[in-house]
This record gives sequence, structure tokens and C-alpha cells, in this order.
Amino acid sequence: SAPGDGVSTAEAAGEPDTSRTLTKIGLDYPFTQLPLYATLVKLSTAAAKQRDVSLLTTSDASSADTQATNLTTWVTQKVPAIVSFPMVFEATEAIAKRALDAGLIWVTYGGSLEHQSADIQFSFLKGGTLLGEAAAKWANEELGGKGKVAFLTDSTIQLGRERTKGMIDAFTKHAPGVDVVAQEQAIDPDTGLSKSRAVLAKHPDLNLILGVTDAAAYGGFKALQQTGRKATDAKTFVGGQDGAAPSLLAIKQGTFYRASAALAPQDIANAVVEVPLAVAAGKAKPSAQVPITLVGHGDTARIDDLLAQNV
Amino acid sequence: MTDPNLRIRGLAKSFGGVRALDGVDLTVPAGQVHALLGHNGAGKSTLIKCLGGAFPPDAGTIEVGGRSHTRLSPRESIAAGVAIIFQTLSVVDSLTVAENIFLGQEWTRYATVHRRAQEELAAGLLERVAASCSPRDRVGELPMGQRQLVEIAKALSRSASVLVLDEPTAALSGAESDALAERVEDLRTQGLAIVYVTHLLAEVERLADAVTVLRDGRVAHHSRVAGHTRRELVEAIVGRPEPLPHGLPAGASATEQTAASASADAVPRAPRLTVHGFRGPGFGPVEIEVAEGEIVGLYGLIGSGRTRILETLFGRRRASGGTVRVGERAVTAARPSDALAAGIALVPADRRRQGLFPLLSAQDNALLPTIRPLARRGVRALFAERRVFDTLSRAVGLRPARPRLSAAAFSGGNQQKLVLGRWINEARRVDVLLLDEPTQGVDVGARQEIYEVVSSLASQRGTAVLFASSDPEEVVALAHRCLIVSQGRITGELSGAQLTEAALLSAVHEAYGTTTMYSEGAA
Amino acid sequence: MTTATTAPARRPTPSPRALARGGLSTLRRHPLFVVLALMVLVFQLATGSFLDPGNLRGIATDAATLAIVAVPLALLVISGYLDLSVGSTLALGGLVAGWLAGQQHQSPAVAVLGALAVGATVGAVNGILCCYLGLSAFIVTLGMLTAVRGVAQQLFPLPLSSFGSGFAWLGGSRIAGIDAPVVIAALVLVAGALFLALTPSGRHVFAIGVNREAAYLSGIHIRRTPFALFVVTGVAAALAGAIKASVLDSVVAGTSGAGFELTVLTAVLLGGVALTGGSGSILGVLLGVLFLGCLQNGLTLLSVPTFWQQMAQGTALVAGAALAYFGPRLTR
Amino acid sequence: MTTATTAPARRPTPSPRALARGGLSTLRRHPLFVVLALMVLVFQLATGSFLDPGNLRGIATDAATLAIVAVPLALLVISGYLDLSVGSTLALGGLVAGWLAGQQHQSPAVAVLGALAVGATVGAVNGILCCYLGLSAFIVTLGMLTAVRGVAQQLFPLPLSSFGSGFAWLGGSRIAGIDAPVVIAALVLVAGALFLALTPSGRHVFAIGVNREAAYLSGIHIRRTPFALFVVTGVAAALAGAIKASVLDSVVAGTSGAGFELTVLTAVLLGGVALTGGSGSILGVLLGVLFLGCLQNGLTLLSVPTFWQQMAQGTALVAGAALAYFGPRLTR
Ligand SMILES: Nc1ncnc2c1ncn2[C@@H]1O[C@H](COP(=O)(O)OP(=O)(O)OP(=O)(O)O)[C@@H](O)[C@H]1O
Ligand SMILES: Nc1ncnc2c1ncn2[C@@H]1O[C@H](COP(=O)(O)OP(=O)(O)OP(=O)(O)O)[C@@H](O)[C@H]1O
Ligand SMILES: [Mg+2]
Ligand SMILES: [Mg+2]
Repeated sequence: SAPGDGVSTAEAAGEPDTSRTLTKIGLDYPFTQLPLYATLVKLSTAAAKQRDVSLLTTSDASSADTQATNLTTWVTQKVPAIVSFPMVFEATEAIAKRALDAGLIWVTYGGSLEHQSADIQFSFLKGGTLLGEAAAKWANEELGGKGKVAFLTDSTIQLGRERTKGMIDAFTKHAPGVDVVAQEQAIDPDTGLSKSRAVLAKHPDLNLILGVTDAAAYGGFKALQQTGRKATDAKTFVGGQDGAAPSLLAIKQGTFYRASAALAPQDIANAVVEVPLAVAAGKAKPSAQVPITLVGHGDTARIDDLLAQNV
Repeated sequence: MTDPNLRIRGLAKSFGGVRALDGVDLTVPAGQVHALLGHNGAGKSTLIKCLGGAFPPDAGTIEVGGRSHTRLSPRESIAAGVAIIFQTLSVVDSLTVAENIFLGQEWTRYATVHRRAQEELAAGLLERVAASCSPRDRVGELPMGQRQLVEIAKALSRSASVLVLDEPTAALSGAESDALAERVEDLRTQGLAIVYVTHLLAEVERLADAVTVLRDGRVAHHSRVAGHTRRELVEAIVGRPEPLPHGLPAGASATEQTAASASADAVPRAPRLTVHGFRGPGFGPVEIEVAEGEIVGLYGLIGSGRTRILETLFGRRRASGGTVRVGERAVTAARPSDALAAGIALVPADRRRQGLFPLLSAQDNALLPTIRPLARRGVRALFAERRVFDTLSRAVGLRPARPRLSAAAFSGGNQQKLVLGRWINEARRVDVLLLDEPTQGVDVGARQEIYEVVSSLASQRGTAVLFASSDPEEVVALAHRCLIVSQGRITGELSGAQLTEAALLSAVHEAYGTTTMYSEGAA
Repeated sequence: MTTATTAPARRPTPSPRALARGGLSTLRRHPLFVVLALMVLVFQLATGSFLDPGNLRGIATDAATLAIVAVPLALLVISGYLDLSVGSTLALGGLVAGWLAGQQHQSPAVAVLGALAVGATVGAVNGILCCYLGLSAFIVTLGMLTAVRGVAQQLFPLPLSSFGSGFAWLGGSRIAGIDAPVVIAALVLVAGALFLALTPSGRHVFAIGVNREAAYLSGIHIRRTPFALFVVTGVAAALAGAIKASVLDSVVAGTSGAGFELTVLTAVLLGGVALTGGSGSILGVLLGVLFLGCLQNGLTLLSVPTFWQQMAQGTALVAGAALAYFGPRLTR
Repeated sequence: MTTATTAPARRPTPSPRALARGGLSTLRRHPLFVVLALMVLVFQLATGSFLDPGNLRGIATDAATLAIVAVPLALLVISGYLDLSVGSTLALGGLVAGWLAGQQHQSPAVAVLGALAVGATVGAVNGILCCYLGLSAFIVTLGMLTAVRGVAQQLFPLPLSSFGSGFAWLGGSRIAGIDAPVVIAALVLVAGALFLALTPSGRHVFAIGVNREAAYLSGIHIRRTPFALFVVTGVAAALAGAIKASVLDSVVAGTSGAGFELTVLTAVLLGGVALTGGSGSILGVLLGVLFLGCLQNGLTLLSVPTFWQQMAQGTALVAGAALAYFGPRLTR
């Protein structure tokens, strides 16, 4: 359903005065172990301060159960606006409904729910697709559409499944001649490294490693280097998603780490503060779309910009 | 009901290469007490464990009350009417006395444990075995002797037709042993078949109708008791036709001889251990002086405070006052390592909890505190360790003398030798040796050998030995001098020609007056 | 109940005075009481809303699933075993219940029974491997944790949701004003306490944990009893999964109950159950569960920043252990 | 080494025949050998490339960090304790080393020493709480796991990378054709085995684990020895972290070493170290480490789908435990 519905629901159930002033926004981002988390909290807190709003955070430690517990606590405590990135969208529907029923503002982050005031959208599928397409294009140009690719995937959470699907579908569609030699679960550099090493032992001539996260892909990047691949090898392509600092640096240095599907943390932080404020102010279309872009070797300025946000 | 009796035929059991039982026959008719004797490691406990279902025998049959079994599970054994007191206590520390007595055979009402009924019954049983603990005490907090009595009460609680007791008196003093003997005689008249394992020949003489001696897993001797002398039994146990070892009191003459030799030794020498005004929770003040090379016994009833005195001297418990000197040096032992640093060592009474490392090898068990002193530049001296172990195992007659066998696989008496060996080996010097029930469960032959080792430690190295014992025979055989302990105080002293079994027994009797000896426990 | 739940406690003549003394000694045996009370006080003073009925209800509902699994797990630990597979069993139970209710349109009762059957199966496998074959419970149940999660994800690769209003009853209805999960948890706690205190098998659980050999020689079923506890633990985990599925109206194979095994085990151990077996009480387990529930809730209420929250959580665990262990300890 | 590493073993007269017999009895004591050999055979037959030098090198490097922590952890478990905080200590160690080398431009030696100092500190805190204050090692180190991770993320919220070529030496250089981490792991293994077999303290570790009370009465330092082992375990975890940081040329506070504690503990327990303390050997630990390393690698080589891989891993754990436990067991 359209986000507008959510807003009207919220207002119908909420206080009578139409222009609410928000003093508190709760940001519930579950993946506290990711580097993005710290950056996001920092930038959002700063953005919220500018608008005289204080920002609350949860500590979900990547546990869907803890997330549900913490969200329930917030709803019970009537935190006036909640921005939540549900680890499991289906599991959050009931809580979001309760929040709306209690007259709170509910902003879904990274997708949309049936019950919500607004959402902050970015397509994980699109991030994967961007990477897959870029890699396929490179394979067609540099390898003549032949070669071997390994995917570092994630099938445990929704975000991961979407990114994985976008990446693999786009790549295999645009570069059908490249052999897919492995699809291995890996989201952190350690696992990325050891899985890539195993794949390389069997396929020393592996050309591409595409990761569902930059962290995993970085592990693959190191595995290739450790099997003797020169950091600037022309027949090798590593790409990931997130826009994590080590990967951005590797791209900037012109290595065979060639691409990352990156989100700008500042854009997200702004949306985290502005979307609930827009809902509170009764704006017509409060939802926001955060762009995902692919950064590659040429994009030095963009990389510097992204790195500057990671402080 | 069938005629309750026990018939074992051709029982065999091996552990790895060791034949613990090798075709043993044993028949116990109803209304008879059958003593089962044998050296440490002869296979007595193994036979009993086969009977109790602890493990299956390799061959042979066990016939109880007319039904024959080739193997029994513990439940089948209980159902067949066998009640057993195992050598290593099988009580559960964190449960109460009553719960332990009825473990596995709970009295229930509406499918729940009928606590009150159990406690009332338990109180009766405890009274019958002259135990001073309450049915609601936690077993883990009781001293060894009381735990042994709980175990006996547990066996008595079952309406059994066969009762087996594996060294039931090893941790008991005279009074409790007497109470137990009366119980056993009662049960015999009630028609139970009773198997009684012991190393104390006096008990055999008092209780047994027949006797079987095992040696290395085979029946070495079988007879009715009447008409046999101690000498013949000892010969059968030790397996050598040798004269009764001196100091084994077969009668007054031997006792006098020991006493005489002790007093001959008693040339006044420098005091090695001096304890003055020593107090602690539940005992004291006590004054003890042990000279260089002197062996002093502490004799008293169960719960009289001997263990507490020894443990406090060793720093295992906190003293509340008094001074302790080793030679000229004043010692304040806040923990055992302090005491050891001052040259005081203790062989504790509770072998299983305080002494043994069941998973470790025999050599590690015997040499644990010796490894560091033997080591050179921080590296273990493996050859020296082996040499010390070999000497020790010869001196105490360890069986089997296998250094790498884990301690859990040794028989009870041999485990005791390992624990003792920790402080009486040649490589570990101590100035003051405290022994608490040093030879519990050790067979007659080895007991003599241990007395000799301890005596030579005293005479050759000048070690001062202070030991607690519940066995008057042992006190007479080992001690130069004996202190009578009663309710935490020293109430008398016997030495020289006065030191006889009879004197000891009457001394404790006087000290207590009547038989009430319940002392409020962990005060 | 207080005294009755504790291992070697019993009450022969419950006079008012004895009861008061019992209460005091219970306090001394469970210093976590004090820690918990202090924590509640601090949270209430700092937030002003910790003790609001709504908040307490939230804590209780969360603690409920924890308690349901913690009770049988505590029994298992007392008897000297361990089950690390409960997190995955919880997920599988929730998935099966949800699948039956949502996709197969079965009645809620059938859905729950289906989940319980699956839980019992996992528990039975654990039990056979650990009790009858004598394998290390740690490794076996850790293996099962991985394997069952794999099975769950293989069978249900996509999230399940919308189980219908009938199934929602399990997690959402109120019985005498109290949420159904809390009522179930209370029943489980009482059942566990009564079992330990009053039945012969309850005594046997302790005996097996303290001295397996002695228990065996006393004719106790040293395999069957822990086996049954494994099965019950599996059933409880599956029940908790079904409840969670009902509350959230959805289940995801990959994340449901992830890490739950450690949380439950922590609650059990905080509650004074020894990992080496042989001691523990249901009252302690309840305290451990409440401690974790209140801590999580209070820190969120205070909106402590994440990393500080992690530090606080770690420190609170240590402090909880410290106070819980200092009380009844002997000097050495 | 074979006999010398096992608990109650030593050899007075090492004749060739005795050695052969020793080898056989070692095999009987460590049936995991057979399991491992079988697994290697199956993987080699199925993939054809499992035994390639390149692949073996990969397995060895992965197993190296595991072994470095597994050895001191095994000693700790033998003495009756446990350390679950190694995953977070590993992360903190890696971060400190990386920060010193990368951002502070310190020499690699200083960077590594800094990491080790931090590891020693974490270990000392664990040791004081568990050995001197007598708190439950499970809860304390679980609390430290959470708290140290919080500290790491608070101090280093952003990933660190590019530590310079000097620091890369630690993880990347080769000594006599063997990767530096493997050489370090070999040294740690040998040191651990020699410690257990040849030093008095090695015996004390066993004695404390088997019977603390008896060890205390034998005058052994029942607190100081395990305390030292906690410190060494912390140091080893930090060293492993520095190595991992060097190999990856990056560290992420949130994910580095996450779950490592369970992997190490699994390796240790698979290797025959009893969780209840008192028994185990370094040879067994090595086998446990290799078992996990080969399993992970082989399943990846076979490109088994993720969920099947989980099931296979779980099953392999159980099978490993089964075979490792059946060999030397008595009937009951
Ligand atoms: N579990 C076991 N494993 C290996 N050997 C064992 C085991 N149990 C007993 N043995 C061996 O069997 C033999 C008989 O032991 P048993 O305990 O029956 O002796 P015992 O006659 O009871 O001696 P004691 O008088 O010392 O109690 C001994 O050599 C002992 O070492
Ligand atoms: N009658 C008793 N009931 C309960 N506990 C007791 C009793 N007697 C002693 N204890 C406890 O047992 C421990 C050791 O007791 P104590 O030193 O008095 O024994 P003992 O004189 O060595 O007797 P024995 O060694 O013959 O059993 C102490 O902790 C003491 O509190
Ligand atoms: Mg015996
Ligand atoms: Mg005593």
C-alpha cells in the first residue's frame, strides 16, 4: 500500500493537532557489528541535533529476537518516532501496527511494510544488480565473455538474499559464458578469505570474485593476492557491496578490486531524521529514496567523498 | 519366599590384561557370615561389583535365592535381594542422609516422595547403626565415618536376603564397629546370607562362620573359622609360609614386645613439633609435642576432633589461636602450601575427595609433590621419577606395580598406598608427617610394610610423625606414645608398657563416660 | 515454594517463624534476588517508567519463552548434560507450527502438536547420542545446532507469515489478564519446581549429576532420565518457537532463535545451576531469566549507546555472577 | 612426542619396539586420526585437488590461528576452566596491532607487543575473576566476550586497513618455505606439548583439573597456575588477532573473530579434552584443529550448497565425536 495511507492512519490515531513537533527519534539499525552502524549513528545524531531532535538507538546485535524485544519496548514507552530496519520484515509487521495504533510514527528503513507512516527505500536488489552488471560488462570486455567467477553470498537474512539474487541474476544474464565455479556463504573478511582460498586451490585461474558485502569481497581480494596474483592484475576482478573503507581504498589505488555498490551514509542519515519530521509535519510524500551507486576506478572524487563521510 | 542364599560359580573378570577374578567359587548359606579376605588387589571388590551389577563378569554364574544369573544390572541385583556396601562410598554428597538411604527406592505418596516417612525410618536405621547424624544432614558435610554409617543404613533399609559389606569398618572407630558387629549378628540370626570383606582379623574372629581367602583372583583358602589361628589366615593372605610379622599383635606377647622396643627407643631427643595452646573451631586448646624421630598417635572416637587438629596444623582449616613450632621456627600455616614450606605434610583421611587423582597415573599420584623438587632447571627428571616410584612401590607392596596405570584402576588398599607414598617416598623430605587413618583398607602384609617405612623415616631421618587412627591395633603397633583425644581436647596419654589395646579402649570409655558422643557438627 | 525448589531443602514443620527463616535463607542462597532488586530500583529511578505495567508486561512476555526453555535445560544441566541445540530447535518448531497453521491451514492445536513432535524428535536424537551412546553433549548438541539450522533453512528457505487468528491465540490471548505465554511459562516453572522437589525422579536428577556411579549402583535409570530430559528440552524449545511464531506472526529459518542457546544457558548458570552438574534450583533459574530480561529492557529504556550497552551487559553478567557466587560461598 | 603429550604417559626406555607400540597405542587413544585420514581420503577422491600443495597451504594457514589459541585454551580446560572471550580478544588484539602499525606508524614488533599486552590484560581480568574470586568461568568469560567486543567497537568504530609492508611480514612471509603463521602455530604446539609432558607445572595442570581439593592439599598453586593460563590464552588470542590482521591487511571491530570462541572450543573438545577437566593432550588438539580445517575446506571444494554444508558440518561434528569417543571407552 502507498506510504500515504500509513501517515493518515498515524494521524487519525494520533494527537489531534496536525503539525506535531518531534523531540525524539528512535533509530533501530540491527547490524551493530557492521562498520556502517557507527558511521550511521554518528551522522544521524549530528543531523538530528541540527533539527533539535535527540536520537535514540537500540542495540540489537544482529539478533532478530532482540530486535523484536527492543522495538516492543520502544512502542510500550511511546517513543514518538521509530525508524527501523527490520531484519525480518514479516516479523515486524505486528509491531509496526501496534506502533501506529499507539499514535507513533513508524518509518520502515530498507523496504516497506503494510503498516507504516513512511519508508526510506533503497533497493538491495538494485545494489546487487549494479555490481553484477558491471562485472559482466568487464568480463565481456576483458575476458571475451569467458572465464570463471565465484560468488560470496548470504542466504541468512532478507537483505543478503536480495543482494545475492541481484548480483547473480544480473551477472549470469549478461555474461552467460563465464563459468560459475562457486557460491559460498561469506559476509566477513575471514570467511571470505578462507572460502576464496579453497576455491582458488581448485580453480587457480579464477577471474572474478563478487561479494555480497565489501568485507567478504576484501577477503577474496587478499586470497587472490596471497596466491601470487599481482594487485594490479588485468585479468582479475573483485567487487563488493556497501562502500566499506578498506574496499574503497583498494579501488582508489587502482587494484583489481574494481567496484563497490555503495550507499552514501550521509544520505541515509539525512533521511533518518527528515522522513519522520516530514511525517510529523504532515507532508504529503514523506518517504525518501536513497540512491545506490556503483563506484569504480574512475570515481576518485566520489570515493573521497564517501571516505570523508566515514569518520 | 525361596531360601535366601548366595552361590557363585567360576566367576571370572579381566581388565585389559589383568585377571582380577579367575574362576572364583563362593557359597554362603542363609544365616551365615562369610568373611572374604585377601591382599590388596586380590579381587574382593571386583567380585562384589560383579554381584552388585557395577560391571558384567566375563564368565561364571551368580545364583541368588535359587535363581541363576550370568550377569546382573544394579536394578536386577537389588530386585534379587542383594544389598551391598561398596568399598568406595556410593553416597550422593548434595542429598540428605534420608534421601541417600532411600535413593532409588523412594517412599512415595501420591507419586511424590514421602519425606516425613523417609526421615522417620531413616532416624530408626541411623540409631541402629549408632550413627550420630540426623536424617536431614547433607551427606557431603558429614565426616567420613558418618558417611560410612549412612551407607550401612542404606543397605539395611532394603529388605535383602543377601548382604555384602566391603570393608565397612575401615573408617569406623571401636564404638561404631561394635554397633555394626551387633547389627551383623542380628541379621545373621534373621537368616541373611552375609559376605563380609575386611582386613581386620579380629573382626573375622568375632563374626565369621566361614572364610574364603582370595589371592590374585583365585580362591587360595577356604574353611570354617573355628579352629584356625591368625597365623594360618595371615599365611593364606600373604601367600608365604612365614612367621607372623613382628608387631602384628596376635596376643599380649607381641604387644609387649612392641611397647618394649618403643620405650627402648625413647631416648629424649630435641622436640621437632611443638604445639602450644592450639585452638580452632570445635577443638582445643591442645598441647602436643613430638620429638625428632618420634611417632605419636592420636586415638579417640569418631568425631572427637583428631581430623580437625591435623587439618588445622596443616593449614587446611584456620586456627583461632596458639602457636606451632617446627624445630625452633614458629609456623603460621594459613594454607597447605605454607605448611609444606615449613616442612609439615598431611596424608588426609578422605582418600577419594582429598587425596586421589583418579584420572592420573599411579606414578603421578604418588609423586605429585615430588616432581618439582626432582626437576632440574624446570625440566622434569623422568628417570629419577621412575626410580623413586619403583623404590616406593616395592617398599609399600603396590599391586600391580604399574606406574602408568590410572589410579582409578587400583584396588582400594593400593590407592591408599599411592596417597601415602606422596609423603613417604625417599625424595620428598618432610620434618613433620601428619597421617590421618594412614592404613585404612590396607592388607595385613602391606600394613606391616608401611609401618616399617614410617618407622624408618622416623628413626633414620628424624621425621616427627603424628598420626590419627581408629584402630587400637595400629596405635599399639606404630606409636611410641599415644594421646587420647576427646571432644577436641587431649584427655590422656599412654606410653611404654601402658600402651595396650585394652588401655586404649578403656581410656576412651572413661573420657566419654557413657556412649553419647554426638558433638554439634560444623560449629 | 521458595524452599521447596532448592536442592537439599525441605520443610518439616512450616510455622510462620520457620517460613520467615526460610525466606531469609532463600535470600542468602540466592543473592541474585538482591542484585535484581537493585537493578530494578536503579532502572526505575533512572527512567521513571521501568515499572509501568505495560513495560513489565513486555518484559514478562519476553522472559516467558526464555523461562520455558530454561527450566528443562536447568534440569538437564543439573543431571550433568547440556543442550546447545535449543536455538535451532526453536526455529524449526516455529517453522513447523507456522507452516501447519498458515500453509496447511491446520487447526492451532495440530500446528502446536506438530511443532512439539519435531522438538521431541530433535531432543530424542540428542538424547540417544549423549545418554545411550555416551558422546560429549557439548559437541553433539553443537553439531545438532548447526545441522538442525541447516535442515530448517533447507526446508523453509523463505520466511513464513500470516498464520491466521486462531494461531495468534497462542501468543496473544490473555488469561485472567495475563498473556498466554506468561501463563505457560508460569506453569512450566511450577511444574519444574514441583518435579525437582517432590518426585523421586527429581531426586534422581541430582543424584545422577553429583555421582553418576553411585546413582547407577542405586538402581537409578542413569540413561533414561537424562534422555527424557533431552526430549522435554526439545519439546520446550519447539513450544517456545511456536509461541514466538505466534507473537510475531512470522518465522524466518535463518534468524529465529539464533544465539538463543547461549542466552538460555546464561540464564540457567546465572541462576546458580552449576555447569558441572548436581546443583541448582528452579527459583534460581527464574531469577536468572528475570535478570537478563530486565537488563535488556532497562538498557534499551535508558537508550544507552550500543557499544556502551555491550560493555554494560558484559559487566552486569560478571557482577551478577560475582554477587550470586559470593553469597553462599565458603571462605576458600 | 606422541606418547609424551598424553596425560598419564611418559617413556623411560624408548626402544624402537616400544616406539612402535607407542604409535599404535597413540592411534588407539586418538581415533580421530583415523577419522581425519578417512575424511582426507574422501575429499581427495571426490575433488582431486584436496591434497594439492596450494590447498594444503591454505588449510594450514587457516588452522594456524585456530591452533595458536587452541593450545592454551586446552590447557585451561584441562585445569578445569574455560575461556569464551577469545573471539573478542582476538578482535581487540588485531585492532590494536593494526592501529599501532597503520595509524601510529610503529614498527611491526611494537605493534605486535602492543596487541599481546592488551591480550594479557584481558586474560588477567578473566583470571582474577575466575581463579582468585572463584566466579563461574562460563559466565565471566561470556560477559567479557560481550564487554570486550563493546570496547573494541567503541575504540575502533571504523575498519582499519593498510598496515604497511612491514606488518604484512607477520602473516605473509615464509620461513623455509612455510608460512609464518604455520611456523608460529607449530612452535606453540610444541611448546604446549613439552610444557605438559616435561614440566612440573604441566602435571599440576592435570592435577588441578582432576581433583582441586587434593591438589590444594598437595601444595600446588591452584590459583596461580590457572591464572597464568588465562593470561597466556589472552596473549595467544591477541597474537592470533594480529596475525589475522596482517593476513587480511584489515580488521573490522564488529566481525573479526566473531564466533571464534566456539570454533576453538569445539576443536579442543573434539581433540579429546574433557570439558570437566583433567584429561586431554596437545596431539588431540592438533587433530581437532585439523579436522575442523579440513572439513570446512573440503566442503567448500566440493561446492556443497550452503544449507547442506551446515547439515554436513553438524553431522561431521557428531560423527567425529562418536568415533573419537568410542575408541578408548570402557563399555559403560
Ligand atoms: N577398572 C579397573 N580397570 C583395571 N583394573 C582394575 C579395575 N578395577 C580393578 N582392577 C584391578 O583388579 C584387581 C582386583 O582389584 P579389587 O579392587 O577387586 O581388589 P581388592 O581385593 O578389593 O583389594 P583391596 O583390599 O585393596 O580393596 C587389581 O589388580 C586392580 O588393579
Ligand atoms: N558428630 C558429628 N556430626 C556432624 N559432623 C561432625 C561430627 N563430628 C565431626 N563432624 C565434622 O566432621 C569434620 C571432621 O570431624 P573431626 O575432626 O571431629 O573427626 P575425627 O575426630 O577425625 O573423627 P574420625 O576421623 O574418626 O571421623 C568436621 O568438619 C566436623 O565439623
Ligand atoms: Mg577392595
Ligand atoms: Mg578423622
